[in-house]
Amino acid sequence: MTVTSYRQALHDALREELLRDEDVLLMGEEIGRFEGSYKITAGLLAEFGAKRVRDTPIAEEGFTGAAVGAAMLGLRPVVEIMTINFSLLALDQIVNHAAKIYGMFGGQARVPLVIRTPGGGGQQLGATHSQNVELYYAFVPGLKVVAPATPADAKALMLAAIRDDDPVLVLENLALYNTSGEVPDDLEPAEIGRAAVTRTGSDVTIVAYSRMAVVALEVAERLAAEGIDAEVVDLRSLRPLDRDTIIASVRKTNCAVVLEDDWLTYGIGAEIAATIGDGAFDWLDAPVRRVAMAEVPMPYAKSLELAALPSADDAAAAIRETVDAVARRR
Amino acid sequence: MTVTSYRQALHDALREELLRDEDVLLMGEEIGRFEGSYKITAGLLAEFGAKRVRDTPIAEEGFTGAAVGAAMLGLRPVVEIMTINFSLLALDQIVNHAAKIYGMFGGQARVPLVIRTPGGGGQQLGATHSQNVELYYAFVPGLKVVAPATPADAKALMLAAIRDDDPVLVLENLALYNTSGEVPDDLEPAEIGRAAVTRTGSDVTIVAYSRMAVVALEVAERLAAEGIDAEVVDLRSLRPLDRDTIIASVRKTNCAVVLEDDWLTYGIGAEIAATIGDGAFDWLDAPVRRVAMAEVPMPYAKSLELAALPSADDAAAAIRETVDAVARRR
Amino acid sequence: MPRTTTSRTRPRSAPTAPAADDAPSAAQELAFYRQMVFIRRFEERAARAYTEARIGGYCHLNLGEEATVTGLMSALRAEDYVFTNYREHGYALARGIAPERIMAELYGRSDGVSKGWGGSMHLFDLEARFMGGYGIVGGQLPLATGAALAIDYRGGDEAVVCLMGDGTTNIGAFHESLNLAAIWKLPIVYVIVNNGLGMGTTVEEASAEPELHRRAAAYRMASARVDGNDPIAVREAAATALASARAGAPFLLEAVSGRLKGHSVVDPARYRSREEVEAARAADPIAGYAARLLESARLSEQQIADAERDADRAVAAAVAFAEASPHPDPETLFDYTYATPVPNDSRRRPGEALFLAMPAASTAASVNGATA
Amino acid sequence: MPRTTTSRTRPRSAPTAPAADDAPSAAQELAFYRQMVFIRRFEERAARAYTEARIGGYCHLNLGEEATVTGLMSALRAEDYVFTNYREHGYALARGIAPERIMAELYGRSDGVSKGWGGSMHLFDLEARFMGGYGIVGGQLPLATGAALAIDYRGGDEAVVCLMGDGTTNIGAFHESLNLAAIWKLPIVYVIVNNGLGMGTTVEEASAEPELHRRAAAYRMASARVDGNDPIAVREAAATALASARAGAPFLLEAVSGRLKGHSVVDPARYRSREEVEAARAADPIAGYAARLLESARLSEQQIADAERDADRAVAAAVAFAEASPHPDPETLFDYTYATPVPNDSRRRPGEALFLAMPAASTAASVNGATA
Ligand SMILES: Cc1ncc(C[n+]2csc(CCOP(=O)(O)OP(=O)(O)O)c2C)c(N)n1
Ligand SMILES: Cc1ncc(C[n+]2csc(CCOP(=O)(O)OP(=O)(O)O)c2C)c(N)n1
Ligand SMILES: [Mg+2]
Ligand SMILES: [Mg+2]
Repeated sequence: MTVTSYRQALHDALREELLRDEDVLLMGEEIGRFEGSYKITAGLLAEFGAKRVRDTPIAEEGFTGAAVGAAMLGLRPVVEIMTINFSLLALDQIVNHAAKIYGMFGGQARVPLVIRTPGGGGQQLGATHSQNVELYYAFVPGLKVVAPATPADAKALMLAAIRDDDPVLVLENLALYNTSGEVPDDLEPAEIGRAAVTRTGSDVTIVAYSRMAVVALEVAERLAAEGIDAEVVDLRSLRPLDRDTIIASVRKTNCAVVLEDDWLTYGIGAEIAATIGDGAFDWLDAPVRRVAMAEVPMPYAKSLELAALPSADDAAAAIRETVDAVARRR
Repeated sequence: MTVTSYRQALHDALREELLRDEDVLLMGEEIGRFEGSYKITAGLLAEFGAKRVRDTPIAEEGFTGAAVGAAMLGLRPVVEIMTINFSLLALDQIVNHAAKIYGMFGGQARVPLVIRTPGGGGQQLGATHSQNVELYYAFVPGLKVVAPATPADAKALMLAAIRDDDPVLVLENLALYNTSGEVPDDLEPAEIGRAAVTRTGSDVTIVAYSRMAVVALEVAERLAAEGIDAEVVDLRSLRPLDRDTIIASVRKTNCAVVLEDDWLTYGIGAEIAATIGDGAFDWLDAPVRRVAMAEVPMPYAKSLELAALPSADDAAAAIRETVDAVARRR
Repeated sequence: MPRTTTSRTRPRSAPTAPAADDAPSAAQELAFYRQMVFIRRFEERAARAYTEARIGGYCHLNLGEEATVTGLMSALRAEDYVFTNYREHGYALARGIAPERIMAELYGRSDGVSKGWGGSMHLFDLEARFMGGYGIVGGQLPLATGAALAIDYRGGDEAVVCLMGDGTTNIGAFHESLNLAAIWKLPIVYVIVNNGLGMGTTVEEASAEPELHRRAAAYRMASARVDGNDPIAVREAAATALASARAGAPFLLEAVSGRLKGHSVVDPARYRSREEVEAARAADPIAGYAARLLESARLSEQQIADAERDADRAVAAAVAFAEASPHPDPETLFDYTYATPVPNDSRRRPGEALFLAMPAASTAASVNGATA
Repeated sequence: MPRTTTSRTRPRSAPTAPAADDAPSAAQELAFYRQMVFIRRFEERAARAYTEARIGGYCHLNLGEEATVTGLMSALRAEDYVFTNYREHGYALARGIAPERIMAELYGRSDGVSKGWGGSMHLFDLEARFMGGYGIVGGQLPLATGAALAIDYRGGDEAVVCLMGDGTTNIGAFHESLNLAAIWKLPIVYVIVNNGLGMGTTVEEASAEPELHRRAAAYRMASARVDGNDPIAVREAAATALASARAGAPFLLEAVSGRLKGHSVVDPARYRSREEVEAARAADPIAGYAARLLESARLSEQQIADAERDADRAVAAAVAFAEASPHPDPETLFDYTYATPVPNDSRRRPGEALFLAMPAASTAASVNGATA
């Protein structure tokens, strides 16, 4: 076990895979000489050279698509898209091509591609640079989408993503890069498609992913002091979605709150709430609450940004109200 | 009242607005000399000239963005994107620009833009040409998204969209273009943001939009013969979403089935089901069923396409099972 | 995955296609002619099958482009890769894929090259290194560029040929791809099959530089324009372009021909004037080539008749095969979502419930049906 | 919306900016110098405020580009439109927007040009026809092209100036936009502010044609390259370009200058060699311009001192104004989602329930809070 930052864990996974497999290469804007906008790739150009750590022009559609094509010939490119906001420019190559090529040609061509990209608001980056649009990928059959919340998961899921023969989008998070946690030294790749119960509890299930899965644990600790024993489910994989783990938890706790950083209406939490309302219908003692971003383009001013983003306080209040609602109904 | 096709209703709305307001212009690929891939704009180039009915190169991002810019200066461009699949190439201009410009600059610039585009599978067009990705727009604050199911709504919502000062995406549907219905001669623009109860009933609520709202009515008629009295809610607007109308219906019928042509997980129906599970929690007597496309890239072969697409039979079966589930729980 | 090219030093593989300077022999000319006729007949038969509703979706034909198709494909080596758009039947045929399997794909049958999953727009065959027809205009350009990157990465000496229509030169992916190929010196030839039209929009209306090959200048890329109605000229130009690409200088080649029919089978092309249609017909590459060969006695009437008869027979056999091939089994619907099986993959059919109704036990039911 | 330009016949409006052939007067030269100094001081002060955490988000400065900014903006008429990227403080200042309101925007205050909603990357002022800084690389190009389309549609004789960085010429929107402008003959000048770098990537690494103005050839568009360190040369080149654009021939202008600091305030630019940094400093446009003017006695030491003092005072006033300006009220959070009010617009705060808890009646509660 070593205490490592989320940033370092990602870096370590990339470096280990570059060492392990010559078919792995990194591509993206400013990942080489600049060492990455968020420094995940620091030092890798110097160590592996420009063939394997490839700076690209500003051309998200072009270089992401080129990575898809290279993957079709058996390379294992890991593309960095600087933030998920810019991935919209590459959406056609990801959704209409990477996700479709295996099925559309009857299983002849595999696309062992990884797209790494951070989401996250809260940095005063304004409307176009603060979006959480993982939904756009989680919605699409043919893609796999993972969203690690901890350094250990960041590394284990990145290893799995690189070794997977399908296109995998790894959702990182600006606000998590500097967080730390224990990472086993001999960490194995994770299994994509599995959620994890990161805290067991009996009173309420909190479902979250990425940054909000960290907030969920904080809030659960805080509420424990008030006598509310929360279970936390960290989704880890948005596609496939591990419904069994969510439902098993809610059938035990009888109520649930979903925390998410994206917009509420049609957001990731909608599927979670719908899933719970269906699979735990006869167990549910209160409506599933969703704590999510206000439905506005993210404003720059701190006062407005704070008002728009879901906070730990918002989460705690929603959980208390849900536990109360259960009590009133029993 | 005149019986008109959905295609003709759209055409009539465009023509009337071109006549009414000199600031209205149409832009898109092949809308002029070719008269539109689906012939919505037939005859309009001849009548209004190339200045107002403007053929564009194949450059979805460029011409959609140009329409946004023209709208910022007060024109009212109506852009045709040939099918919603190709809109992914323009997503950055729609989501990062059209939707953000009003808010990001503190309300200084309006974007009175309309994007018309058909969704819909079932035409054996294969994985990249059969998607229903309205979710990508319905998710985004700053956009309005309407999805007419009938010729009258197609016309009334198109009129409203063109006169609205915000960017509005009008979701058309390949399978609806040849359907017909009554259109009042003096039709007024519809109010965007309102659902409609298109059939009243007491046993179950069917929620749907676009093509599936038509299927919903057919299925409701069929089930009426079996003694199941279904109420049908046609959403008409995906953003804003008229939750009140959905909830009022389900509080009356105590159960609901959602029909949608897109993929189930994270699809539009997830929000509908989550909304019902929340707002009608104490009224609901069975889980909300969702009838949706299988989660695969759409195959070309007819046998597979039929297996992947939700059918009226699927819908009828799900409704029957839901009504049964209510009976078992009562 | 094609892994025959993983050698990391540039192997000088034996050329399997004519080198750039080969003069065409009579046998080659005849073979070219026969191939052009065969593509013509195949496409005409496909059009018929479409109007008979045996083929669905969209169906775009190479009618009028047969010389370009034949000349281009003849310049490739077996180990080269081809990426193209949805107007690709001819390329697949010329690349040597069995016509039966192509026709079966158009019919959406399980013996089709893409097992019925792709249809007319999405032919694919790994063995032939035919890396796909693509339906999104411009979508194949980044992919092909990436394939060339993979070749370069591994030090192979294969090349990639990436086909596109004239209208495709106006889309962003064209610009981004050519720039990438040029800065990275990739072994790729981009070929603009200029048939004068997008759907109904002309090159002059759509492109501010209508001499499309000149757009290569924006990337300091070598380029050329060739008469797409002359298969020999096309082959030579392609050979030059390929040699350049293999030497690390990507190339933009424009082949100018015509489109004899509508954009797709359903398009009556009313937007074209009678003169335009006449002009296209007058430039018919097959008639023209036949006339030139006949004139210099390098082709006989008998050979023409033989070519037509053989083409008809082969096409008829392809249709018979396609008609006999089974429709894909709906049970296979979930077979091609993922290459690496993954837990919790959804295998729910449209009408199926996500969860079992009123489960008896309080443990979670398996919710996604069988997992992969 | 700016509706002063709705006249549908081309009005010959009086020029409000110097015509192309005006030789610069001493007064103009002094004004240029003073503006360049002012921009420099404003940017340096912004950097300080950023490191003091008074400004948040990303903050990109025009340090090293002051001559380009000044020369370009001086060539515009008041009714022309400007679209640019996130590196735009200088342009906004030179366009005449009050520095107070710009600094207040950087501070995220309610008196900012964008009411605190935009920040450094998203300055906007309708009166100045400053149509926005945009943070998505290339995003402004289609928008600016569309603005030019609107002008042309209405027969106005305004022009649009669309700024971009060198790195932006590699993205698809560049290609699509220039092609549209050229086929539609729109009144627009695209200006590449070539500071030699994307973030840390050089022009030569990113662009296969590093003489970026030459990319205009792909659209048969006129183009030129100008020394971006010489404000007079920039103004003249811009005037020529604008005249061309107004006459229906869009133009691509490249102004070559340098970047004195990192990509944004937080970037220490360690990837630059000492020599590169020295070279950029040696080419400092302000020092260079001052030296030239001093040499020919068109500028005095006193005038330099005055310029610096006045700039410092104006910047200090801007900071004072910004600091005094109120933070936007969280109550205004839902004020700018839509321009046309719409029923059922969500006005839910993050922690708020969608529905009232356990409503008493069986009628639907109002679910979205107050509707617009
Ligand atoms: C991104 C995108 N936009 C629009 C279309 C619709 N479309 C299909 S083919 C075509 C014309 C293409 O013209 P060209 O590139 O010249 O190829 P050709 O069909 O002439 O071979 C269009 C607009 C599409 N498939 N993809
Ligand atoms: C589409 C997109 N990709 C990447 C980025 C991140 N990014 C911001 S500025 C920049 C470099 C731009 O370089 P250039 O166009 O030369 O402008 P400069 O900053 O030098 O003025 C990059 C890559 C972005 N904002 N948008
Ligand atoms: Mg063409
Ligand atoms: Mg730059």
